[in-house]
Amino acid sequence: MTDLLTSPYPALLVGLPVLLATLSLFFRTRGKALVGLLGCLLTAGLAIVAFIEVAQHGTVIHILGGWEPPLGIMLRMDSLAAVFIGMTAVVGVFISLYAWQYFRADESGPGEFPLFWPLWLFLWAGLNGLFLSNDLFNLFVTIEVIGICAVALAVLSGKTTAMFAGLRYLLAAITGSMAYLFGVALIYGSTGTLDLGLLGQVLEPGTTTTFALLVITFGLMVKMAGFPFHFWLPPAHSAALAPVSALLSALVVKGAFYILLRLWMEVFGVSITYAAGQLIGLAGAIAVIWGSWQAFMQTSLKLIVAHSSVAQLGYLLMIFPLLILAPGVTADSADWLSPAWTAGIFQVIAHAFAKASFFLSAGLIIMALGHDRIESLRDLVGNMRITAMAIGLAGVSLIGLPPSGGFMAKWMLLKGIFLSGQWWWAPVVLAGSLLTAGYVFMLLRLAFAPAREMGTFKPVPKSLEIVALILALGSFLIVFPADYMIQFLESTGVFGSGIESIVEGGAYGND
Amino acid sequence: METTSVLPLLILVSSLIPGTLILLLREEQVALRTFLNLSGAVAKVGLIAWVFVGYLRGQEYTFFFRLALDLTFSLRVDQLGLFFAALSAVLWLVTTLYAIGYLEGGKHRRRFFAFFSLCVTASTGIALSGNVLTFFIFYEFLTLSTYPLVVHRGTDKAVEAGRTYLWYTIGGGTVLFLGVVGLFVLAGPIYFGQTEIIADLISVYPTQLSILFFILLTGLAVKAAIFPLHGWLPVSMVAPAPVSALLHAVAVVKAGAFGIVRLVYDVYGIGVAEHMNYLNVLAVFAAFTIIYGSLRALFQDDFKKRLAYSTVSQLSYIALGVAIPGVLTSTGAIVHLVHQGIMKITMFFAAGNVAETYGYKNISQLNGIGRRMPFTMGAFTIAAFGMIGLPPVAGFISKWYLGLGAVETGSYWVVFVLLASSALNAAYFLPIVYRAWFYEPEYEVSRLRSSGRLETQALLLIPVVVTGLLSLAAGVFAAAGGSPLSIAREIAEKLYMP
Amino acid sequence: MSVLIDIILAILAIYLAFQSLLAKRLTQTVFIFFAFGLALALAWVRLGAIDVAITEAAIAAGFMGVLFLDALRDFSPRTSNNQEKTEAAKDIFSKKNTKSLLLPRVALVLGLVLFLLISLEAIWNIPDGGGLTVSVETMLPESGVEHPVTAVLLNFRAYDTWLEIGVILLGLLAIFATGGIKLYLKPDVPAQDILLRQVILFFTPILFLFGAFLLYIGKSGPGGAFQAGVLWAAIGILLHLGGKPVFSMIPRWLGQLLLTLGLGFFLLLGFILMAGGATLFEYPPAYAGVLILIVETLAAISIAAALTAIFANLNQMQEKPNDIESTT
Amino acid sequence: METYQIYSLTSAVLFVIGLGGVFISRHFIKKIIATIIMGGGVFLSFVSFAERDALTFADPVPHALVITGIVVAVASAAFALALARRIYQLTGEESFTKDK
Repeated sequence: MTDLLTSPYPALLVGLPVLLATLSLFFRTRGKALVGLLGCLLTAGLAIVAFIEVAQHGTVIHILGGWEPPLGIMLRMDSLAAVFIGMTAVVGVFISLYAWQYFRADESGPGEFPLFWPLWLFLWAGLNGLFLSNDLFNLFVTIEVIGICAVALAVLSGKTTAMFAGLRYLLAAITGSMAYLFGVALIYGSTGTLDLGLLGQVLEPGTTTTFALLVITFGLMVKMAGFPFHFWLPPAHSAALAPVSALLSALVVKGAFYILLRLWMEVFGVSITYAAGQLIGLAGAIAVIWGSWQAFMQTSLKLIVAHSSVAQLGYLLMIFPLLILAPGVTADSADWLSPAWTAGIFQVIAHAFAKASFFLSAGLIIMALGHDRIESLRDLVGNMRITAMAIGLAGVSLIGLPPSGGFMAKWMLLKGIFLSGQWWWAPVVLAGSLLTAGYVFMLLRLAFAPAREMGTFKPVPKSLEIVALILALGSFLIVFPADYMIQFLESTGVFGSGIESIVEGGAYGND
Repeated sequence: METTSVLPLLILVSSLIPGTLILLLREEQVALRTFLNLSGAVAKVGLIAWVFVGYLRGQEYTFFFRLALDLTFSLRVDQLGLFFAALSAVLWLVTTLYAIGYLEGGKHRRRFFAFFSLCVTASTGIALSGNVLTFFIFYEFLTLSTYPLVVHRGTDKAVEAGRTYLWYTIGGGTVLFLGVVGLFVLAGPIYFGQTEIIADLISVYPTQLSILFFILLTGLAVKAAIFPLHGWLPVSMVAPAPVSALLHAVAVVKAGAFGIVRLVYDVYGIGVAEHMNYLNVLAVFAAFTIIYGSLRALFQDDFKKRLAYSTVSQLSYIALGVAIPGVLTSTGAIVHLVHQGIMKITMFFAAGNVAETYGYKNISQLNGIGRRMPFTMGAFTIAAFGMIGLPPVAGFISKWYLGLGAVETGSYWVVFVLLASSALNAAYFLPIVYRAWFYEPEYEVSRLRSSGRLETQALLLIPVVVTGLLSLAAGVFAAAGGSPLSIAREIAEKLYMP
Repeated sequence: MSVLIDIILAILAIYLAFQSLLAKRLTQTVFIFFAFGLALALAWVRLGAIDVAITEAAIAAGFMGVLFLDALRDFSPRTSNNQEKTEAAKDIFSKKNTKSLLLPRVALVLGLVLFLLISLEAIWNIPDGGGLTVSVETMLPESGVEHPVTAVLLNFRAYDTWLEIGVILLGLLAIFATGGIKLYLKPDVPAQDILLRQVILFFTPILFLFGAFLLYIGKSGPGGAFQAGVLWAAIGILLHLGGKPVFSMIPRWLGQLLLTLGLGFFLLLGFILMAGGATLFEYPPAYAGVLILIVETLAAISIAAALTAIFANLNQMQEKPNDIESTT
Repeated sequence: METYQIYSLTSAVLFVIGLGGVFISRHFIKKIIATIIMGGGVFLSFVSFAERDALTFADPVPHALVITGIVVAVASAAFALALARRIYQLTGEESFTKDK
């Protein structure tokens, strides 16, 4: 453990945004925004530097307080964490730029929300902390930080619907984190350690472990809005301010997924069975179909996009059954693990870009129209060319048409599905794509249709449109560094690992 | 001699860049837009001619680009691809001229021409694809870039047609996706022409590969409008005439037919396809579609709809030719890719001219139109004779080879299908011709668009005459070197060389 | 005998938990919840967790109880009315949809029971992990403090504690985010109630001293920043109730400073030590005791300030009940 | 049966009561209280294991974790309460209605 390089970056990645957030509290409205934006740029810059550090030296660690685990807490930045942190930085910086301009827009803008900045910086710190954390309890604290920030941001708009949605979200988040913590308590009680690395070595299969896995998975599923615990997501994401919706759907839900992936693959391998993987995959599959169908049925743009998040997160869950091998299969012989992991990572990143772009575009449409009912999108192409383009591109990535990042994810997912022989997931992937195409083209169809009445669109700042377009393009551009990224991910960390099932798995309690 | 060359990429870029740039222009910048459009179209034809000459000298052009991981983007020039690319490029040039005339003063022309260029990019991309993945990418790209063209008019009917179009093509694309991934998993990244890969694997995974063949075929059959997946084609005739002309004579439908040709000849190989009895299934569906399309066409009064059903029918000649193994049938199928294209585009141009000049959209209104628009209807008549299979127009050549091939392989029922289809073709095209030339005009109408002495605008007239003459020339000079037939024959012979 | 006490206490806690959720009136709910907190605090004492007991009593039962009590002013006046209304509504509702509502409920309860059984089984069979007692014992001399809990909180796992101080500040920010709050109220007229003023006058120094004592004793025994912070927050809350809202009486910058001091200093200290080559929150053993005491003091001040502000903000929420139209 | 077992079993019961309460209770305040009860259960299990692992003193790590946990839980509960009161202030609603 100590042969890994110690680096100050992990600590700075959490500390700096908190420091800047605290600093911004001392300023008034405009000052807050300025400090906030500068803080975002600084944090993103730091994240990139840290990414390069990991790229050069492999996993870096930071032993907080100098106390080695299990007594102390260690931050670990391996390639998986680095990729997530990098994604947060890139997407985050664009959303920050958008927010800066969006809140300043005088006429049709939503007004200034100075609190956005400290909360977003805290959220960023929480996300970085979560990706870096290597300690079960510390993960709990970070998800609480994220949860409170996320809900606070979600209710920032002050709308009544946002309040209701926010409270629902908060209650779900608290319930989820309490369930998670219950699992942590049991794990600590049965092993006496909280460090993920050590736990992976000492955890023994048994009822307690299985139950802990169950509650932890339950808690995290609630947090990441996995089916059937997705109920809180659409109202919360759709009622928030545009930059906030983008943050919530692009980044926040990925945090819980990240922990789930880490814990399943690194810690709980001993008590995970093939059936557990199938079950979680089933939840994902239902989410894909159900979420897409719900999105298809909505009549307001933001609700469509929010429901689509439920579906897109479902794809993430669908990689789990591929990562858990059938009894008798060894990880070395399973050539579908790498495609499945690649699918997961690309789905996360492509969705982050595409969904952020989608929500930011929706924000612009609200700015232009005053509402987001889709029947008013008529002649969007004529009035807001760039926004329409952004929606089109982001939609194409969500559907998974080539050569987008979403295509890469679906390609790899299908490849993994075929290679593993679990062909029954394939129709779900395709049906999801079709349904996604259904709602994306429903929007585009309206966008191309001629307007019934003229002049309903108020002008919006072009710079905002361009930010949305850049993010949409980003969901395509991420395909190009894929080689490098996968190589990087394979160099350190859990990427590409699989769980070999014990032949006699736990009889019950597998989620 | 195989070297990497950017020429194939340049062929794509020659329409991609104008398309993208036009999208960024303002609506008013007509001159610049037209310049971009035409220079792109001319450049494309020039580049293809250049590559063609090089290819004849034995130069091979390939372009590789590793997109990411195991996804390789590959362009490769082979005879078949070049054949199709040349068709697309030439007809694009002609249609661009036509569209400039046709849409004069219309709305959203920027968007139209931009997507028009993108669509041709996709079409040439399909032609020059070196592997299955690249083909798939362009296949989906084609769907996306044609959608705005289909809904271009923006009317409810157009939007509705666009919806139908999308459901069919996206559905087909999704099915194709499944097949492409499946093929990739079983056989790796297949480059066109590497039929030995499947030939080796077929004994290992007979069931899986068979299922995949039909999955892939289904995905392609949507765009090729093979019954029962043809529903989108007649509906999307609401698009403006140049769109119908280019897209539904060349780009979209031919992409599907071309895909089937590739699938059978260059992925699975005729040997495997024949051995596993895939072709019989294809033949049955194709034959049925030929008859079905013709029968439906018979009862359409809407000029373009009749043409559309005729397309459904004619396209399946290609599929039928592919489905009957033999040098002659293959020649017929491949040459029909081109022949059908130039003949059908002539007919759509003619229909567009009539509608644009006099506002006639139905066949029953066409009494005596030939006297007022002799050139247009003359070209139409040539094309119609070709469709029916009268010598010496191009269509005769295709049918002749198909028929000969069928006799040679003993598939006499195919001859019967061809004859029946020809009779039906005659039954629905001849009345138009007859009506146009021999009926008395019932009443005088004023022209919608007048342009002096010519029967209609020059930009509308020239393309139709050119393509009409081309369809005649392709038949008359079929025996000459460099004619579509001789090239097709060469391709077909290579296919059956041991 | 002692087992009996434990069993009674456990049953009491379960009973109170149940009752607080089942109580008909909201006031009952809140008071029973308060009692539940005290029962839990007793349980902590029985389990030898004095620090936890103080925290539970002070924050979870005490502070949270005060917040709930304060909230009752909002909800309770209408509760009777409202409850009747909702009862009535529920009746209609239940007559119509009894079946459709019953089934999921039964399923939910059955699921919970099953869940409970599994969890009991899981807990019963829990392997003895041994905990970290031994490691803490070995490392305690190097931590700079004598009390093991304080050592864990402020040295071994200082990172968690730092984040937690952040969470309190964040809670306050989040409450601001709900809107409808004016940050700085004008000082009110001092409360007319003589008794209240006397109580405040009497308690302020006592609370302050007791808090300081807890803070200092945290080094060697149960106590520390959180407990002290809550006691000091009690001063702020009392002053607020007495018509002297602290944050309106001090300059804006001072309020902000008080709120952020704990988090900021904790981090800055960490950064300074990092600049000297250590890792974050790594204290040189020689100075660890002093540094921890400073950090704790500042943290206690910030916690007190944040809790006071949370209370003050929640407290004035119902004071503008009629801006419904203006904010929607 | 040892002391810690009594409490650790109690903790599961409290957790389940809280969990059920979050779903079944209607009033916002009850839902919030239910989450705190859930938390109480979780913390109780931590501390009971600490008692089990006691040597010269009880395992201080769970104690520290629980103190942190309580504070975090209270912060979120206070926020939830603020939201509930705000909703009441804006709409007069005290519980989630079907369509909101």
